[in-house]
Amino acid sequence: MPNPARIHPLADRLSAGNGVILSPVESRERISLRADPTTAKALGTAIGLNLPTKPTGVTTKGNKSAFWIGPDEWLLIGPDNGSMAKALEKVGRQVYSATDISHRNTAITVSGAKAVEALNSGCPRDLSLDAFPVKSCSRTVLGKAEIILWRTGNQEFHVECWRSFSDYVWKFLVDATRSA
Amino acid sequence: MRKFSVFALAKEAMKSHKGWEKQWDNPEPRSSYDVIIVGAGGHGLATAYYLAKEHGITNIAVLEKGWLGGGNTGRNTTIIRSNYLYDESAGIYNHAINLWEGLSQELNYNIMFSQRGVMMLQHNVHDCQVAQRHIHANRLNGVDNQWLAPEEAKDFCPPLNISRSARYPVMGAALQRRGGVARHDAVAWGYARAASDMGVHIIQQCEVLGVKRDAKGAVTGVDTSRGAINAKKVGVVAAGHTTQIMDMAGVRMPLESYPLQALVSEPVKPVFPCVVMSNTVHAYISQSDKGELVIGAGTDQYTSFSQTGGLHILTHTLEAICELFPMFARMKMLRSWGGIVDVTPDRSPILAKTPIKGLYVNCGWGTGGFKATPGSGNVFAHTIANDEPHKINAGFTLERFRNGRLIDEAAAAAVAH
Amino acid sequence: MLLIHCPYCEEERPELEFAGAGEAHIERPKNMADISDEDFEKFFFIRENQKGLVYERWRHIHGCGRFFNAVRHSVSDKFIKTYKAGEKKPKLTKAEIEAVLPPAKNTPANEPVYTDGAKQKG
Amino acid sequence: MAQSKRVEHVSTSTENTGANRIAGKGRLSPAKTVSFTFDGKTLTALEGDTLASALLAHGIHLVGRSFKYHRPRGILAAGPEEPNALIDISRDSARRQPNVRATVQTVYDGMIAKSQNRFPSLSFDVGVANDYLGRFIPAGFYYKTFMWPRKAWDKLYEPVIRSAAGLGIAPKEADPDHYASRFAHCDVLVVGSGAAGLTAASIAAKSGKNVIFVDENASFGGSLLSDSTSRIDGQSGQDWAKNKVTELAAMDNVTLLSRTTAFGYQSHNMVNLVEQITDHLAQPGSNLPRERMWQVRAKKVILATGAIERHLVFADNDRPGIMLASAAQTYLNQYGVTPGRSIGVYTACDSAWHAAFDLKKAGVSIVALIDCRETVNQDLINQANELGIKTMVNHAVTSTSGRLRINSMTVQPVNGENKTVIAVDCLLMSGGWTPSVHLFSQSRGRVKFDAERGIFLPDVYMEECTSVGSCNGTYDLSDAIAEAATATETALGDIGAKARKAKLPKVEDSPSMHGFLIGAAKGAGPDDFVKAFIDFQNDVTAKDIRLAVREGFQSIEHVKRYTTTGMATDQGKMSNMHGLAIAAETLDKPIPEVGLTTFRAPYTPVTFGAFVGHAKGDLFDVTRTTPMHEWAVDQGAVFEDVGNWKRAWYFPQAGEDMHAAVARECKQTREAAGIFDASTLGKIEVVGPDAVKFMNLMYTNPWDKLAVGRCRYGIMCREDGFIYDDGVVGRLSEERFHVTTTTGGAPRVLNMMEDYLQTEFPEWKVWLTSTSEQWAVIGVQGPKAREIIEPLVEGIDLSSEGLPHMSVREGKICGVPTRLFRMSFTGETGFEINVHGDYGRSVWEAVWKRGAPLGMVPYGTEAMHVMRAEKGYIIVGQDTDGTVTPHDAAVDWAIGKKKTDFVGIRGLKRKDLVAEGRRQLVGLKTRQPDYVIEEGAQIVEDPNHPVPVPMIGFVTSSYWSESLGHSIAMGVIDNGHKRMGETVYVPMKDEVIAAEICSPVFYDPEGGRVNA
Repeated sequence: MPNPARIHPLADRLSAGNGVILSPVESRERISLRADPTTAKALGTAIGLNLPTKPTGVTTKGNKSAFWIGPDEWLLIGPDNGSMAKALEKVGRQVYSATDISHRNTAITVSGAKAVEALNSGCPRDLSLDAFPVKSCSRTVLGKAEIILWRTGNQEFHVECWRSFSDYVWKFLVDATRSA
Repeated sequence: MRKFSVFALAKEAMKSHKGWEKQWDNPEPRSSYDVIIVGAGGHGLATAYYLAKEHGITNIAVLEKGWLGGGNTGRNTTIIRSNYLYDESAGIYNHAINLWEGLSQELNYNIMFSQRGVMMLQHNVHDCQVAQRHIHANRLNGVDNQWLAPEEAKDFCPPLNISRSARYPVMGAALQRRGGVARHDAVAWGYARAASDMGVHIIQQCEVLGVKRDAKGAVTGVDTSRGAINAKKVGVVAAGHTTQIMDMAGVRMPLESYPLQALVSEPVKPVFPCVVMSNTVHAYISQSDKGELVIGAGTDQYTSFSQTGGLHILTHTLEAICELFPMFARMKMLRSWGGIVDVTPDRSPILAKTPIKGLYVNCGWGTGGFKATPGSGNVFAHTIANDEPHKINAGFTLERFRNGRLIDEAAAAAVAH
Repeated sequence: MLLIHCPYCEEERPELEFAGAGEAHIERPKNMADISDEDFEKFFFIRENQKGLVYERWRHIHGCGRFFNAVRHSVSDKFIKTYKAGEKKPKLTKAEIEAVLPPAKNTPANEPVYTDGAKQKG
Repeated sequence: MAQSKRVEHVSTSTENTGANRIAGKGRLSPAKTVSFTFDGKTLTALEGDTLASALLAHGIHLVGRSFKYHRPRGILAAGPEEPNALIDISRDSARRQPNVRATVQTVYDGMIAKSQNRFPSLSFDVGVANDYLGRFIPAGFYYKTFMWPRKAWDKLYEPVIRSAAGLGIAPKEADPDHYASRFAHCDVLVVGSGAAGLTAASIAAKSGKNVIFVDENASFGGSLLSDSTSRIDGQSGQDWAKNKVTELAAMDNVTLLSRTTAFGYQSHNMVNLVEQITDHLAQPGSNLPRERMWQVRAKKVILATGAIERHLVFADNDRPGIMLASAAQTYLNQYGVTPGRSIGVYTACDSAWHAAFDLKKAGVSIVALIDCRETVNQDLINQANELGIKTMVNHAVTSTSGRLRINSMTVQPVNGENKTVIAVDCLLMSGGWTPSVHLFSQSRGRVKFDAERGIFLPDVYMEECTSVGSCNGTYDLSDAIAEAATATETALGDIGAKARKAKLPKVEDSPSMHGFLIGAAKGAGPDDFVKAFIDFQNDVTAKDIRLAVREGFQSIEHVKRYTTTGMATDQGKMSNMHGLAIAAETLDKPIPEVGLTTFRAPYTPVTFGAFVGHAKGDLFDVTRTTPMHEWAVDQGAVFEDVGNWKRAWYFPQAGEDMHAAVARECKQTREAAGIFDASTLGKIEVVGPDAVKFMNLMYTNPWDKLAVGRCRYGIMCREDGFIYDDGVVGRLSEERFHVTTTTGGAPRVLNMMEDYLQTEFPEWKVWLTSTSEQWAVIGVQGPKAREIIEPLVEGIDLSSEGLPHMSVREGKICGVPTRLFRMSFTGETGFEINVHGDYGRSVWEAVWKRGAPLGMVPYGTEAMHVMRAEKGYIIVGQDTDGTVTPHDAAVDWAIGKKKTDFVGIRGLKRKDLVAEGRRQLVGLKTRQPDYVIEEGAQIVEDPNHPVPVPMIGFVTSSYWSESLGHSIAMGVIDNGHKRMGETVYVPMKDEVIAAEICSPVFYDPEGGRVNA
């Protein structure tokens, strides 16, 4: 039997204009990793990526990134091949929780000269480069949706949200772009 | 007391209104009274009024730390209705409505009770089920409340958007025609004037600093910023500050005080004929006689005595208002303000005796106390005068938080599935 | 809108990221099943509700997700400090407390402070 | 002679932009004109005019009618404090805005302006009858009358009062404009752009810190723009301001926002701004938002909000043509317009003298300058004499005349009766200045009263802000600049910025703002028949305040509420001090003891739409849909809202109503199979060595013995013992549970779990992760369910032995991973196929493709509700309502009797919760089998009991059961469990329904089908 089609929640969307480009992020493997911080090192070793230990911290190696979400919570994002989950399965006697959320979350790339303005239309955080430099990440809100905001460049952000919120987040950013 | 009437007004007009007397006295406190009421809001003043009028107790002091009617009485959106679910709630709020209907005449003070109808919108299947439950219970309790289809709701309130494509379309409404609004300040002033006329002392700028008790624990009076005042009975009607007063008597309360905000728009010609409430999208709106749209918002998420709250709370309400009435998006907020509401765990009031002899408490009205004012004062007066509750307030005890016999209107509307 | 220092994120964040979670330092009894009605009432219903310093809980629900505690003045709404869940009530210095006091009694509402016995004219 | 030269300016005024233009004055270009209409008449204005300046240029003062007496009213001010000139402005029928202050509305080409609150016309308004009846309707008159007959209030009095009140007419169409919002952060926010604000902004900007600089007006410069004499560093005030602004505009770290009002000061230094973006444009692009709401969190706020001039309170001080002196100065110096040709000036403040000088120098006749002060600075008198202005010091204007426009004023010595009537076409007045402490007060700072100057000033600060310039009582230009510099340097120091000590500019020839009068001037009574206005818009006069005090209203809050003074759209910006002073005088108390009204947001009225911002239409609230949503849309499903979710409610086929569709869906499911989208249910992954311990705490059930691969229906209570949520829980491994919750309950259940875990049991090794959206859930129910899915499933034995009811396996379906639950909410053989979200739609379609030929139907939430009710399964929130215990709901079998702790264990033992006779869930069979009771209907024992009828319960769920061929219902009834077989009654509006109490399990009570 052929594998069923995989349908991205934001399939076929694109928005560009007025200084902001919005594009859906392709499918990725995502893991919600929960563990005592003392376990972080071993877990990081397993997936080949040091887990950040400071608030808003992000570590990246190749196409894998780890995000500090809370003192015992990391978001792992990697290539869509299940390799991180497999690696974690082999960790052994450490006590932790790794839960696949590849399909729970989806993401939008927001870039352009007015990316900050568009985001600040609904995100109450200080997104100046001083306060939220490139390679920082945090869970926060955008309008009425919860997002995880990851700054990937001076004018580029990765906005992660739950799949059923993605339509709202997308439309919000389109509306915000219009008047940014 | 000089009777208010159109004739008196005409007569005064001829002499530059020089003949009007003070509407209430500002006496110096005596050293002792039969009853002390702590708090000169609507409920406290009504309590004093009914004690005097119905129970013949006129040697009363109503103590107010600020100015009478300056708390939640003067800060609410004046919605009056009685279509509550539980017998206890329906009982007291309907008792209040019955009193509201003759209150202007009784007090000889036009409190402008306007029975323009309160319409509660329902936006989903669960809302409708809950509304129907209310309507049936109300009917059997003798409380008017009727179901309106969306089109009927729009007929009753033409600005209403009943488009099926709205985010939360209106699926119907429960209408209480006897419900409406009143002029909040006038309620406090009317009771104050009538009570004062019967000899009740209303003492403003008098803050209660302690509750005095005898060796057996019974109340003997209060200490105030203007000296000690004795009384064998003390009724606490202090809304957001109830915890503080009751603490002075050693009674710990199941209360939390939250900021509650409201706002008005600029005045416009009549455009909104009734009161509309929507619990689902959080909007409460009517139009005042002055022409302002009067809009109630929700509480903040933290306790506070600051009488201010976050603007995002008001914003949330305005979103709902503009969703329900898209033509109001160009209206302007003129004024906003905040009150301090005392909330009980089951969102129902406490109107009862306390474990301390001679100490009575009337509190916990949360966001909806104004509508109960006459009923609350009336049965609280009964409770104080007879040292036992009226049958209408018998369920609103302090003990219910111990024995679990809650009156949980909010839980009854629980949203789930 | 408040600005709240999250002791886990080590940063001040806007109130929109937080959910208020009620009074702090109410410990669930270890022998829950056996406590008296009175103790249960105290645990579940009775609240301090102080006009002044309040110890309260917040959850950084749209942030790190952690519950934590705060000391705030409930008239000025200013925080003295926030601290992690499980930590004891902090010792507060006089200066810390004074820094969050509202200007004076009856303010900030600028309540009138009129006195009695004044004559009236007109 | 210099003077005659200036007179010539008048004759060169631009012809069609108004006869009162004065050539060479103002900053507008005579070359650029726009046209607009006012009450239907087309007029030409200069680009940059406000509506007020354009009307005045054409000699139009009469622009409105007052609220209560409908008195003719003219333009009084030149700024946002304007109480009278409220105009209805429209672009088209949907873009119509009532109550716009003509003094701040920029005229654009094609603008339609209409006066308000008049009938039939502005110059003849029948409402003016109220003016003649004025003596019968003093403050608070309505409290004293309209009480008889009782019914007449609603029917007669109130409608009449209402239609007379109100100003403009509310918009009638949905607003087509859009609005934007922006959160911003900065180091220094400077509010107000007069000399003090400019100085502060400039110093802050040069420190390199981020600065936001706002002004409510179209141009930066504040009062400098209207000031014709001051020289700063040798430049005119305007040039100095312009240069400063140019400098600031070029800096990256500065955001300049004009037409932007700081209207709210919130906790922790957040200031709300509203930016006007299109209301002054003739052809705004459709992408431009009309307004933008800014929420600015600033480390430091510098308030340079200036001061507002007050009027003087004397008889008939409200006629059109009577205006603030500073306003006239603004109209002259900014717009090149004179408000009259023969002007009287009445003042208690030096500043009005300068206004008179400016007008006189521009060639306008100043008929007389009356100052009620005993003495006035001799320099001013000398200057007046030099200019040929007649001065009358220690005199007062005690009345005026002129119906639609002032034509004369009556002047008397302050201490005498000798009346002089002087013809004028305009009267300028000044009672001195009121510092704008609004934002400071909103920031919860405490003010103090400066009795010598009659002003309230910032005293104790509560937020990180500082006041500079005239809002701080520092009126002198040089002092204001110095104060702003020092305050800004201190503020910068506080936030760790290095500020170079600024060199202060040299200030020369700045006008004086000395002198004031608050309260009633001569001619405001005590003759109580005169109308000496305090609050113009609400028609509150000095005698109203006196009456209020006489009637015992002593606090200013009482006075304000009784008289409505200060409660109009201008919020008392001009009137508050007068009201306070008159109340204080009447009470014979010092002003501070009467109190000052607290200022609340907004400073000036703010459009609802600006608050709403993006949150309208689609963005009013999040709409959550499942991966299979579009399939259901394509099938013509009708949806219901459950929380934020859209759930398929039923799937009507052609010609079917809801009843028919649901009956068919139920029947088909029971006979063949049904497919149901259960994706919205909450899911929580509970993982860790202490997972069982945790489940034991959170749920009433015992979990130790639940085998891996098995499921259990769990009940969750709050500590009070009432049911909070429920759901099926599957055990995937020793340390991993897949917990489901109700759709609406998902967030709060997770929050409550986290709460216990983090704060009560932080040492437990267990973690919670929401997987609600990781999994799409496809319910396949019915006798053919197994047959349908079997060929699609790999690695799971679907037989009753291999996968008994209430079990879970991990395997594959259609080649993708699944968590396959054998469970049922219908009473039939059932499966819930959990697949990863992105595959939900495809797997659904694969199942559909298999099932449809076998008679499978899609069913919605309504059919789901019917089928579960047939089985007696409860729905939390429908059959329970937050007052129902597990015992009440007859699910107490789900309580672990041997457990020593779980959330709710103690609450459940409370007296009332264990009492006899509680309301308990039962089934109900109507005596008339085809009668479906309304949900929510109340249940009684004695339907003939008079009202109030004692109620013993109510119907929680009620349906037509197509499968059973009769109606079914569930309800909660007092002592219900012990009343099986009893008959109870359901009184409807027109009939009484009899019903028998029965078991709530109507269908397949033995459970044969579910286990098949």
